Amino acid sequence: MNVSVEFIMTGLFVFALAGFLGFETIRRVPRLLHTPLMALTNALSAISLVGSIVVLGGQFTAYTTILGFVAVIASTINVVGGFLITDKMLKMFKPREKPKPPEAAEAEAGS
Amino acid sequence: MNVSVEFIMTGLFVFALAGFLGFETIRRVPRLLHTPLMALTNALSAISLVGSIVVLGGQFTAYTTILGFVAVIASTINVVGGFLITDKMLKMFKPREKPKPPEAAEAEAGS
Amino acid sequence: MNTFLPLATGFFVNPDTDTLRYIVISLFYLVGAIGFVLSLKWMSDAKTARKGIFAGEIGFVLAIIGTLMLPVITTTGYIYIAIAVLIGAAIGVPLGLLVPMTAMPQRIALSHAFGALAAGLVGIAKYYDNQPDIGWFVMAVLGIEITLGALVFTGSLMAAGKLQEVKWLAQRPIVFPMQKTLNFAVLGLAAVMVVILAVDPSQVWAIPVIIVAGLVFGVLLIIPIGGADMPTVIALLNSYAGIAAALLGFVLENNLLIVAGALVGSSGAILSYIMCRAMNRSFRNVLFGAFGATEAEWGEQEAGSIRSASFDEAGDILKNSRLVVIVPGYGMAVAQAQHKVRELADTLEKEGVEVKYAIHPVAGRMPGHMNVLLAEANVPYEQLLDMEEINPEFPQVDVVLVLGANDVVNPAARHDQKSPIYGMPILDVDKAASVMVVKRSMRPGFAGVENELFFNEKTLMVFGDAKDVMGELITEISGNRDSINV
Amino acid sequence: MNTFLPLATGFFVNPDTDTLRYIVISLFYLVGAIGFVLSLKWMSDAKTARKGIFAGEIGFVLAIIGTLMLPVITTTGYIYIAIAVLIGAAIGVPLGLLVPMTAMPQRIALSHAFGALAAGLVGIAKYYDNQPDIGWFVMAVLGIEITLGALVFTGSLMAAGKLQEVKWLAQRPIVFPMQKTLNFAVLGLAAVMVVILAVDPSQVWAIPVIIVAGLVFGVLLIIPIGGADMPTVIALLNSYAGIAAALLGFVLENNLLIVAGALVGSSGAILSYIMCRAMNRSFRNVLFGAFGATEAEWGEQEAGSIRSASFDEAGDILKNSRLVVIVPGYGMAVAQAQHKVRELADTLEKEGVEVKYAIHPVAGRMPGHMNVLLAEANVPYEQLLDMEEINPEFPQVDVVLVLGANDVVNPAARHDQKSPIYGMPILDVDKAASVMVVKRSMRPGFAGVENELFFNEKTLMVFGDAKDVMGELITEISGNRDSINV
Ligand SMILES: NC(=O)c1ccc[n+]([C@@H]2O[C@H](COP(=O)([O-])OP(=O)(O)OC[C@H]3O[C@@H](n4cnc5c(N)ncnc54)[C@H](OP(=O)(O)O)[C@@H]3O)[C@@H](O)[C@H]2O)c1
Ligand SMILES: NC(=O)c1ccc[n+]([C@@H]2O[C@H](COP(=O)([O-])OP(=O)(O)OC[C@H]3O[C@@H](n4cnc5c(N)ncnc54)[C@H](OP(=O)(O)O)[C@@H]3O)[C@@H](O)[C@H]2O)c1
Repeated sequence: MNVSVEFIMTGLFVFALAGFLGFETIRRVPRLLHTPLMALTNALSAISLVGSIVVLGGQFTAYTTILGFVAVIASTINVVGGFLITDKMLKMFKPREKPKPPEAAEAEAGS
Repeated sequence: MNVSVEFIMTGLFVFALAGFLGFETIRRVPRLLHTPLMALTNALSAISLVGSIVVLGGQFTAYTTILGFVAVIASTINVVGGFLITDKMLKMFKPREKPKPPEAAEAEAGS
Repeated sequence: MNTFLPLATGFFVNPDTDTLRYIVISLFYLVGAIGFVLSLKWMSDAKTARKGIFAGEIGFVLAIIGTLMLPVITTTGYIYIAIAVLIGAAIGVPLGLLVPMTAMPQRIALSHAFGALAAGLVGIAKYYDNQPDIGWFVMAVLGIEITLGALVFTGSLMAAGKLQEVKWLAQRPIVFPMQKTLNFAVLGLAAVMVVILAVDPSQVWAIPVIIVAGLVFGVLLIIPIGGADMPTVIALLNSYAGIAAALLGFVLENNLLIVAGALVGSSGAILSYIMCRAMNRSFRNVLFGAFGATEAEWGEQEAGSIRSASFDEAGDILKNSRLVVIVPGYGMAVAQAQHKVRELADTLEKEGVEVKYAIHPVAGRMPGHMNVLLAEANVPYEQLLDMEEINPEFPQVDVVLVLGANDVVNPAARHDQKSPIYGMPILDVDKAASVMVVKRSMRPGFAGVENELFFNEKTLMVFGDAKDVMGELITEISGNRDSINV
Repeated sequence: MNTFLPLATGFFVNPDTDTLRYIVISLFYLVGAIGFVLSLKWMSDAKTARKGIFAGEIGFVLAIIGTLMLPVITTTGYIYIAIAVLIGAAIGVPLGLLVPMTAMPQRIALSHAFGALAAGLVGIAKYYDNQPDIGWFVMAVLGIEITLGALVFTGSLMAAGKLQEVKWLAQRPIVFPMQKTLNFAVLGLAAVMVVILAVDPSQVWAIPVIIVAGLVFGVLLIIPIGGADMPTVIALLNSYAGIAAALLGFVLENNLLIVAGALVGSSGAILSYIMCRAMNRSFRNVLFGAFGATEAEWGEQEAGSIRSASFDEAGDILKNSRLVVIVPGYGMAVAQAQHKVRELADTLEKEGVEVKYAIHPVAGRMPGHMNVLLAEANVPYEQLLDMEEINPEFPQVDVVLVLGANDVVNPAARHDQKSPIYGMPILDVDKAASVMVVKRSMRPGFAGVENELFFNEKTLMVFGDAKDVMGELITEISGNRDSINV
C-alpha cells in the first residue's frame, strides 16, 4: 500500500483548507451550543466508519475482518448515538414562550 | 496534455473548500474595506502569472512564447499594481487622531 | 512497481479502467464533505442548528453509500457489514436516547473512545494487510495514527471514568516522582517504534509495542489531571481523534476523511482553547499542572464563622426580594435539579420576583453544560445571561442563589495570587446585596480549594441536596402564599 | 499512454523520478495558498488589513519561486521571464502609485482586463502546445476558460471606459431590438465550438472562433448596462476572472490556482450580491434591465420650484447650526473635493458645529468608494456613519449637506413604485430640518431619474462644482469669523 506523492501533496491542501474552514466556522458557535457541538463533532469523527467498512467488507484476512467488525460496530455506535444525542439536545433549546394564562402555569408548577 | 481523473476529483474538493472559506471570510469584511478588498482580489486573481511563467519560460513554440510574454507582462502589472494600490489605500485609513493643538489645526486648515 | 503507486491502490478503484465508478464515488464523497461543512456552519446559530444535524446526516449517508460501491467489498462482506451496523445501531440508539443530560460529559468521553478504537483498528488492519509493501512516509503516518488511536482510546475511557466518579478511579490528580520522565519515555518508545517501522516496514513486532505504548500513555496522561480539568482534556482528545481520522485519510487516500478529520480536529482545539482561556490557564498547565493535587494544603487554611439558614428563612428571603439571580453549577447537574430549579423560578415569578440565570462559561463539567440542562427544563434561552452580561448587574441584585456552584463564584480567583484558580474570571456574586449558597457540605469544589465566599457575612448557607432544597423552598414559598391568600 | 496520464504531465515534474523537487514545489504552493487565505482573513478588520497585504505578497513570492523551480523552464526562458516581469513592473508601479483615488473604479476594471488577458492567453497557449492530445473533459474546461478570459477582457475594458466617461462610449445603456437574442446567439456559438473541440480537439479553427465570440460577447454584455451599474458588473467580472483562474488550475493541475481562483471568485460574487441588495435589485435586472435607458421619460415629468442659495447664505446657515451631516456622493469623487470637505468640516468644528458623515452603501461608483476618498483626506473612520446608524438620527439634524449625491437620497425610492430605483434603501435626509444640495446643475444622477428632494421646500440648492463650492463656503465661514473676531 503506497500512497502517491501527488495524493499526499493535494491531501495537504485539503487538510489546510478544511482546518481553516473549521476554525472560521466553529469559533462563531455561541457558548449556548457548545455541548451540542461537541456531540455533533463526536458523530462526525466517526467518519472512520468509511475505512472500517472497507476493512470489514474487503475480507482480506480473518484477522483484519475481526478488526473491521469491531471497528464498524464502534463507529456505528458513534454515528447513531452522536446524531441522536445532538438532536435530543437541540430539541430542548426553545426561545422564550409566550406567557401562559395563569391557571395553566399554576397547574404546571404544581405537577 | 491530459489531467488525471484523480486530480480533477481532488481539485473539486480543493475548489469547494476554498470557495466556502472565501465566502466565510469575505462576508465579514466591513463596508469600509470593500474597495481595498477589490484591489486585493485584483492582485490575487493575477495568480495566472504562475501559468504565464511556465508558458513563457518553457519556450514550446515561438507562438506560445509570444503569448506567454504578453501574459507575463499583463499579470505582473496586476500583481504589482494591485498590491501597491491596496497598500496605498490602507495607509489612508486612520483611526481618530488625538485632538491637535489649535494653532497646528489652523495652519493645516489654511494650507 | 515503484514506491509511488497510482492513487487507485488506497482507494481500491482504478480510475483508468473503472473511471465512471471512480468519479461517482468521488462525487458522493465530495457532496458528503460539503454536508459536513454545512453541518458545522449551521450549528453556529441556534435557529439553524437542527438543519445542521440534517446536513451532517445526509453527509454520512452519502459517505456510506459511496463506500459500499467500492468493488473490493465481497458479497459476504456486505452481510458482515449489515450485521456489524445493526449491532452498532442497537447499542447506539439507547446510548443516544437514554443517557440523561446530566451524564453528557461522560457520554461524550465514552464515544471518543469508540471513535478512537475504530480509527486505531482500521490503521492496524491496514498495516497487517499491506506490510511489508509500505512506503516510509505512509508507514510513519500510519504509525502515528495508531499511536493516537490507542492513546485517545484509553485516555477517553479514563476521562469518562473520572467524570462518572467511578469508585476505583481517583478523582484527584495522582502525582509521583519522575512522572513526566516516565510519560515521555513511554511516548518516546512509541516514537522509536514508528521510526523503526518507517525504515523497515517488515518489523511486524513493533506494531504491538506501539499499541501498548499508546494505551499506557493514554492512562498516564490522565492520571495527573484532576476531574475539574477533564472537559478540557476531552476536547483535546476530540481534537486528537480528528487528527487521527485525517491521518487515516492520507493512508486510505480519502479526501472525505481528511476533511472530516480536519473539521473535528479544529473544533476540539478551539473548544479546549476557549475553556483554557475561561479558566485563565495554559494547555501546559492543564496537562501537566496536576491541578488540585495540593488540596490538603488548602483545605485547612481558612476558617471563620458561617451562617446557615433553615428552608423557612430562606424561602422568606427569596419571596421578599425584587431580583433573584440563580447561579447554577456542577451540583445542579449531580442532583439533576434543573426541573425543580425552573419550578422554583416559576413560583418566585408568580410572587412578583424577577428571576435571571447567570451562566459561567465553565460552570459544570463541559462547555455549555448548564445551558443544556436548563434547556431540558424548558428555561427559554434568552433568560440565561453570560458572565460578561450579568457581572455589571450584580450590585443591583437582592439575592444570588448559588446552586451547587463553587469554583466559579470563588472571589479568591480575583485577589489571592497563591490560589490555583487565581486569574480565572468569576461571577462577582459577592457584589450583590446577599448570597444564598445551596450545597450539601462545606467540601470544596473540583479545583479543591476553600471558598471564602461561604465565610462572607453576606452569605447564608442552605445545606442539602440541590433537588431536595429546591423542593422544600417551593413548598415554603407557595405554601406561605396560600396561607396568606386564605 | 492512456487518456489519464499521471498528474506529472500538467505539472511538468514527474513525482516518481523527481520526487524531491515535486514535494518542494508543492510545499511552496501550499504555503502560498495559506498566505492568500490569511490575506483575505486579515482584510476583514481595519486593524489587521495591512498585515493581510503582507501575507498576500509572501504568498505571491512563494508561488513565483516555486514556479521558477519547474525544470521545464529553459535558460533563455529565465531571461525572457525577467524581461517580461521588468516590463510589467515598470507599468504596474506607476499604475499603482499614480492613479488618483477618484479613478479607482476604472483602475480596478482595467486590471481585471489584464488579469483576464493573461488567463486567456495561457489557456490558448496550452491548447496549441498540446493539441490534439487533449482529453474531452480537459478540453471542455479549457474552452470555457478561454471564453471567460476573452469576455472578461473586453467586458472589463468597456466597463473601465464607461466609468472613465470616455467620449466615444455611450454612458447610457444602449438597447436595440433582438438584443438578448443576439447576445445568446454569440454565447451559444462559443458553446458549440467548445462542444466541437471536446469531441475532437484537433479542430484548431474552432479556437479563434471561441476567442472572437468571447470578445464580442464581452462588449455586447456591457452595452445595455448603464454606468451606474458598472460597479456591480465589475464585481461580477471579478468573480468570472476568479473562476477562469480556478479552471486554469484544473488544466494545469495546480491547486494554488484553484485556491486563489475560488477565493477571488467568491469575493466577487459576494461583493456584487451585496451591491445588488443595497440597490434592491436582482442580478438579472442588473445584467439585462438596461437600467437608466428610459431616462427621457423621467427627465421631463416632475417640475416645481426650487430654492437656490448664494455661498454667503449657505455659509451662514451652516455656521449657525448645531449638527451638520455631510452626505457625499459620486460628485465629490468627480470634483476630487474630499480634502476641501474635510477642511470645511474642520472649519465648522472650530465654530462649535458638530459634523458627521453619512455613507450610503452604494454612494459613488464602487463599494466603499466614499470611505477610501474620505480616508485619503484624513477623516478618521469612526466619524463615518453607515446608513443604518444615521437614518434614525436625521430628525435631530439641523442641516444635511448633500455633496454631489443624488440617487442615494432620492425619496422616490421609498414611495414611487414606478421609479426604477423604487425599493432601494436610501438616506432619509428629508427627515432633517433642512437640506442643502451641492451640485452643478439640475441634471439627474446615474440612475437617470429626477430627484423630488430638490423640489422639497426644505431644500436649498447650491449650484457649482463641489470643490469650488467647498472652497467658497470655507472662505465665507472662516472669513466671517475673522471679521467677528476683529
Ligand atoms: N464547564 C466546563 O467546561 C469546565 C471545563 C474545565 C474545567 N471545569 C471546572 O469545573 C469547575 C466548575 O465549577 P462549578 O462551580 O460549576 O462546580 P464546582 O466548583 O465543582 O463545585 C460544585 C459544587 O457542587 C456541590 N454539589 C455537588 N453535588 C451536589 C448536590 N447533589 N446538591 C447540591 N450541591 C452539590 C459540591 O459541594 P458539596 O459536595 O458540598 O455538595 C461542589 O462544591 C470549575 O473548577 C471549572 O474550572 C469546567
Ligand atoms: N457605489 C457602488 O458600489 C455602486 C454600485 C452600483 C451602482 N451604484 C449607483 O451609483 C449611484 C450612486 O449614487 P450617488 O448619489 O453617489 O451619485 P449619483 O446619483 O450618480 O449622483 C451624482 C451627482 O453628482 C453630481 N456631480 C457630478 N459631478 C459633480 C461635480 N464635479 N461637482 C458637484 N456635483 C457633481 C451630479 O449632478 P450634476 O451633474 O448636476 O453636477 C449627479 O447628480 C446610485 O445610482 C447607485 O445605485 C453605485
